[in-house]
Amino acid sequence: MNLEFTEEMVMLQDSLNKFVQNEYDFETRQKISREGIGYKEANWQSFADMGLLGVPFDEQYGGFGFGQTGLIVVMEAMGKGLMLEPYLASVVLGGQLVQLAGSETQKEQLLPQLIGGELKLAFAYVERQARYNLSDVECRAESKGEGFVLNGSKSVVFNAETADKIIVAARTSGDTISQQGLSLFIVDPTAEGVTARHYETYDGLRASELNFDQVNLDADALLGTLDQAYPVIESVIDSAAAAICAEGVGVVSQLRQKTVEYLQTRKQFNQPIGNFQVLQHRAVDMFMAEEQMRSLSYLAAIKVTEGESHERIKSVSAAKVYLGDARAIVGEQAAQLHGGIGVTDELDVAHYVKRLGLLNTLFGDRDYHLQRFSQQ
Amino acid sequence: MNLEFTEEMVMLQDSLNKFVQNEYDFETRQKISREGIGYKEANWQSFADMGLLGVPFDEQYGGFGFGQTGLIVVMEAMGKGLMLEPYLASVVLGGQLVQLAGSETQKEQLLPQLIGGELKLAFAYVERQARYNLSDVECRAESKGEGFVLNGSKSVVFNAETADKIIVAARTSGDTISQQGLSLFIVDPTAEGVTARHYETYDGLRASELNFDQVNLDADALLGTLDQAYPVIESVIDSAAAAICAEGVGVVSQLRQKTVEYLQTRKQFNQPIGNFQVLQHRAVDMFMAEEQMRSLSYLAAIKVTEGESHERIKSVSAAKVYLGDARAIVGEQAAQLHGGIGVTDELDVAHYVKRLGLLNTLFGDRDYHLQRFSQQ
Amino acid sequence: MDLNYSPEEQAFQLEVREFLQQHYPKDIQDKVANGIALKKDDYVRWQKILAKQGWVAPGWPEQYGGPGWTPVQKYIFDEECGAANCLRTVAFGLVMLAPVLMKFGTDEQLEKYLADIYNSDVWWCQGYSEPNAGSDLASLQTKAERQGDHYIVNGSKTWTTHGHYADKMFTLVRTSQEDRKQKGISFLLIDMDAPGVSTSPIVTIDGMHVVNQVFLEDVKVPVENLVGVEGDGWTIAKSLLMHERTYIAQVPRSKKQIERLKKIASEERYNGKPLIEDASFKAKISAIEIELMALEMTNLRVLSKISAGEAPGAESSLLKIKGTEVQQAITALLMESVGYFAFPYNKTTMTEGWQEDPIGHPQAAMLAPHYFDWRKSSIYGGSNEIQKNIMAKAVLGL
Amino acid sequence: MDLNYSPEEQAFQLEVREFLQQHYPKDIQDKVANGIALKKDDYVRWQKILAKQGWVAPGWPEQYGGPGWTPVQKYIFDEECGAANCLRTVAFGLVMLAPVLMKFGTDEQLEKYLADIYNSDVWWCQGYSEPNAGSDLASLQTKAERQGDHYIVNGSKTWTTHGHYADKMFTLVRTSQEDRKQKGISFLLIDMDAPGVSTSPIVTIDGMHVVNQVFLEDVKVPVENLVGVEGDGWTIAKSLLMHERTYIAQVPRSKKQIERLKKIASEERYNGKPLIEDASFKAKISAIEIELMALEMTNLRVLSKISAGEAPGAESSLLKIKGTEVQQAITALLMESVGYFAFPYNKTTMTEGWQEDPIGHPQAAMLAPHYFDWRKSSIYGGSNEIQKNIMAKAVLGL
Repeated sequence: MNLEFTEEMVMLQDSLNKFVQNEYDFETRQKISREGIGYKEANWQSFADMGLLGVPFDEQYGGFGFGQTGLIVVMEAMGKGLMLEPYLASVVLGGQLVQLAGSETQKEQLLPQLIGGELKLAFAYVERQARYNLSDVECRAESKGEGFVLNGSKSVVFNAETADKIIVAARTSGDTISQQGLSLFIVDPTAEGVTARHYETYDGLRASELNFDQVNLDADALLGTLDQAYPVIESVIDSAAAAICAEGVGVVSQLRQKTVEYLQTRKQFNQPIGNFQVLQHRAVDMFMAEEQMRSLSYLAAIKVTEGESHERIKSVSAAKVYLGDARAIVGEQAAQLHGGIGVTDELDVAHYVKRLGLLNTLFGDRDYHLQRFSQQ
Repeated sequence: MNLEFTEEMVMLQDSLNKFVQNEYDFETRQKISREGIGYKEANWQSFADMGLLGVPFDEQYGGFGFGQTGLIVVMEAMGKGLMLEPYLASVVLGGQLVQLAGSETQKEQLLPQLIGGELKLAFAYVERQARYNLSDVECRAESKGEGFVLNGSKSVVFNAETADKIIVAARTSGDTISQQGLSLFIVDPTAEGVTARHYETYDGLRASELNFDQVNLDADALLGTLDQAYPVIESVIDSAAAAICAEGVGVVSQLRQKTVEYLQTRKQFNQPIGNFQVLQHRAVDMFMAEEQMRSLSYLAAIKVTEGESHERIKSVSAAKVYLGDARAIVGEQAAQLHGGIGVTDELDVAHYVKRLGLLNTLFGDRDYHLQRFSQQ
Repeated sequence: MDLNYSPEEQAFQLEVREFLQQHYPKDIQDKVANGIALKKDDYVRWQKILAKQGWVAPGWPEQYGGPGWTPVQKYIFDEECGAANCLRTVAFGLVMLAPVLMKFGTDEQLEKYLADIYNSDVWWCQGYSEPNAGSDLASLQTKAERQGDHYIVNGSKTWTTHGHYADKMFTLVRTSQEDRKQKGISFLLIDMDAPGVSTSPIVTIDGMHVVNQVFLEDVKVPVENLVGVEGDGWTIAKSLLMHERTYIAQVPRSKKQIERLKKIASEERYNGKPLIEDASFKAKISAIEIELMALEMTNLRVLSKISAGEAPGAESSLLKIKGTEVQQAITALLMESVGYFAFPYNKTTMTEGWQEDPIGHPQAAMLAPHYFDWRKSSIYGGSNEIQKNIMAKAVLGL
Repeated sequence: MDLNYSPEEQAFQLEVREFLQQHYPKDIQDKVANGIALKKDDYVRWQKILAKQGWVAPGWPEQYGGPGWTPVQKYIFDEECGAANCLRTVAFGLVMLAPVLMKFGTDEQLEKYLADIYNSDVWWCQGYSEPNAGSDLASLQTKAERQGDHYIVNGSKTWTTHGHYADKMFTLVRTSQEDRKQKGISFLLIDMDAPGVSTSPIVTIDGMHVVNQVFLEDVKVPVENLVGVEGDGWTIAKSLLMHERTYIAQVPRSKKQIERLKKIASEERYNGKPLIEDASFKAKISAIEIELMALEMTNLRVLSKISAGEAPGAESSLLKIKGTEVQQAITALLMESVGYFAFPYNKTTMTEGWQEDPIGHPQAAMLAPHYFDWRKSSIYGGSNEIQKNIMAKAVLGL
């Protein structure tokens, strides 16, 4: 038993922390978020150069083979820097779907490009009526000749605007809400019949509504086994949920640290407000939530890597539930303890608070995961 | 609109407060609770003399006709004094069942005796498997000649040991859990086939397990309409639930007051511990819970008196939910803020905490009432 | 105990309801219902309608144009306004400054300011907080130095709501450096267009501009703009906090928001059914409803005491804390109700005239900004921590 | 990151498991599983079995008879003991006093006391708290005055667990009245049968007698019973708090209690179905399980640091707070699980040999007393408020 990071993980962590420090100060981050595509293409190339884009992938495709542990190191840094690059969409979701479900040909074709930074992916799985139910899919792909024709809509697809390929979950058989009958397709966003509406999210990330109107797909657009995509989707979403829990740890640790610093320096009634016991205990609650959150984030990473699906689901949902608690204990309290300044656009605190809010919702909120945990 | 008590209510309140002060100091209370029947017969006679036993009943039977408002005044005092007399069992439950369901003959026969202190009632409605579901009744009464024969068991019947008559909810038709087919019977506890096991509850009240084995009942043992008892039961239990919420207000106000006094006088680190901001805010939380609890207790009383069943259910369940919150915010914190002394048998605080625990469970706990509220 | 209104009160309720139906502008009602940002003109328009009816200043004594309502009538008015999604009148002139002038002002000041406040012809803002004086308001540093018949004011005020709309500002300024910091504070009225006054917008977490920083640089203020005597500013400001305590809980508004939440939750779907049928989501709504029921009843108990002639105590702190807790909890559930569709952010969705198709539920676009923005409610007006300090001392004697 | 045990650790786990299966007395196991009050003899019997095996003092250095386990082995032992419903060894002698003697005691003291502690032949209790020194332990007033080669001790100690069982008590006493109250405190060993020592039972909220008040009236204590030097008592007591920090969370015990809770909830019925199928009740269990999973993992992270040679920090406060919160939440849900059947109270149901039919669920009788009794866990060992003060200072620098 050993819960320390390996030396190579610590190195990865160090270089990421340096990157955040040098390239991702808050001013720069705000500037990036207001620009056209909402992130900096040069940063993406730096990611590729640092090998970040290959962190979870097998070495045979040019990856580092660091698996989920590597992902949590990257994602914690993403959280600390409130970074905007499409790592979650392209690497964690897109890339891992290819790695898990793809044919050898698809993997050889896509992963090296992705790792090199030349190819970006996005994953379209949310639908208007579905809320957090991954199998509530109305978007349909029907056989047509050797290929398929795709009809329907997808919502809140992160970074679809800049993706070269979009992986779409569609129903190929079965009733709505049935886990049976789902399939994955690799769709070219420039194909005829694909229309998109791009927008900014409240924490500065980018997403899109997509519509597919009689979109023709070749036979090799199918990713994985026809009708059998559900376990793959669930597994990759769990990996991504564990990854954003690590991102949450990064956010939470920043909020805790910034709040403690504020308590130490802000003076009212002729003393640092950190002298007030109520605020001290509030800060301790934040610290404890951070530590517990970190623990569950590690546990989820371990179980995503090696656990059976039952254990994976329990630990991922546990971490997600705690992330929901952290939204209140750390996020809301960070704003409260900063007073007025904590709810202004100019201070980074507000933006960490918003990111934490988004992470709570993403891949299912606290309630959803508490119920999912209960049902195991 | 007027939420002040009438003059006669204030008088009733004053005389009850005096009674608690003079006759029910904590030492006396503890002595009473350890004696044989767990309360003082002389007190019951004082209650009769003060007119307390007639508070909710119509004047034509010798009552005061104060209704639910009168009950909350009495019950708040019961809570303040941690009183042990069977007011809830005999007057609030038993007497009100008779008043609501009884024939004119039954009312004329029973209520004046009850109000005079010569007759005590108890209500047997809980069953082993039922938890808080009032219609989950397996105890059966079958027609036999002009009368009935009763078989089955009842659990946690308060003050059955000292009751002269026990009102029993039994199934006369319908499936278990069906609201249809319930009836009420007046049973003589000394009748053949009635056996009992009496015990103390953790807060010093008395209750019993009852068993009915082929107990013969006359036709006039039936209280109210055959098969149609459910609405009566629900309505009287709601009245009783509102009453114990008022009792809870009494308990909570004592706990808050005693805790604040302790914070003012207990010294640690060379100062009253009430100087510590965390404890101050905890005391404020107790105060706010007390005020909100009192508000909902009044609202429930008003709606039990004049509301439609939908409004009655909502307001009673709301008050019961808040009582559950008060268990944590006031009860558990009162113990915590008193430190070690708060969890000793010798200090009254522990006993208020226990009573609050019992009141939370009685007639359904927080969860039960939150769901019941939700379903309205 | 009786929750029913008297026949006279019922008649009054009906009168208010009918008036609102006939006279409250539909376009403003739609904005409030949909969480669209309000402009100065919306307020002015509605306040002028109310002024014409004689209802714009329920708290004013009749001699100054108040309607002479009982506490219950005021409550009914507030409730009906909430139910009709009315714009709340802006408090600075009508509710905050006017009573101060009535109590501490000179006849000349009353003459000069009151009618314009009543008719919303002059717009006021409040200059209390400073960058280094938030919870500890008394440590404010903006200086007013007497020079002949003027004060020369230097310093800066912050969190000034509607500062960019305002014609005038009532401020607390330091007129002397005594040992007790409360002592040297005075209450001064400043023209926003006086030379040396400038404002700078503060953009809040929701991306909107409502509050401002106000800079005061060698601003010349005539001594007749002093309210009360020099050094009495703290007393005046404190007296102001005693006003309108039963409306602080904002119960009618929260009831309306719960209605809205239930409507959205019945329109959103989850597992093929309306979200509101999800037991866990329902229970969360219920928990808030129960807290709000308690709060409403506590509010009514205070009102009942006032009606009976008792002076209200420190209940306003309780009403403020519980009121904001409920408000915040509702905004959180509102955001939660639309799930992923709280994500899209477009500032223009919150402003008048936005016509695009909504993404997800038609009301979704404002829910996240409102949730985040509403964090402020437990901070402003004396943070909830400060309110608890007050209660610990005033109510519990700790 | 790896949660798996090494092959050696797995072998050790198996060894412990088998030992417990063979040697842990079934009657004691039943008592622990059913929440029956434990007697001194139960502890002595089990501790002597462990002593014989060489496992009674996992924290002791090998030179004094410790087993020489790694931190992970200690953790495994603790986990297996929890899973087997083992009695926890009584800490006073083995875990608290012994390390103090090893660090601060004379050779004569080690010679005199250590073997009896190891073999549970002499029973110790702790004399720290006093009626007026609880959270503020350093304000203790029990006086020890030097007279020749004795101290004369006067005062009183309280919350003395097992005081009525104990042969000896280690105490903190005041040996001088310096200005800093921590300074004049010394660490003294007192015979419980010395003239002038008397105990008086304190009955707790559950009706049971475990703790005591101890009165000390002109008790003559030989100076050789002083541990360390005079005035060093506070330092010694503080060093003691650093021991055994990873076991403070009591994770194995809580896991066992959740198992028990689930079992009871699957046996109780509600609306004709097992209670555990009620979504709301289930969700409440889940929320505690999740907190416990986090706590276990935090515990392991601390352990992993210790194994890697790092000195542990102030985590013990976190483990104590979260540990007791989980424990208390479980007792609350256990009580809740049996509904009305938590009401019957009969002290004898909690003592050995009770044979009557249960009322309601067979385990119901102990659940309310345990819930109420467990309130103490957030009070003792430094209240959770004190723990937060410690963390605010030590970890956050506030």
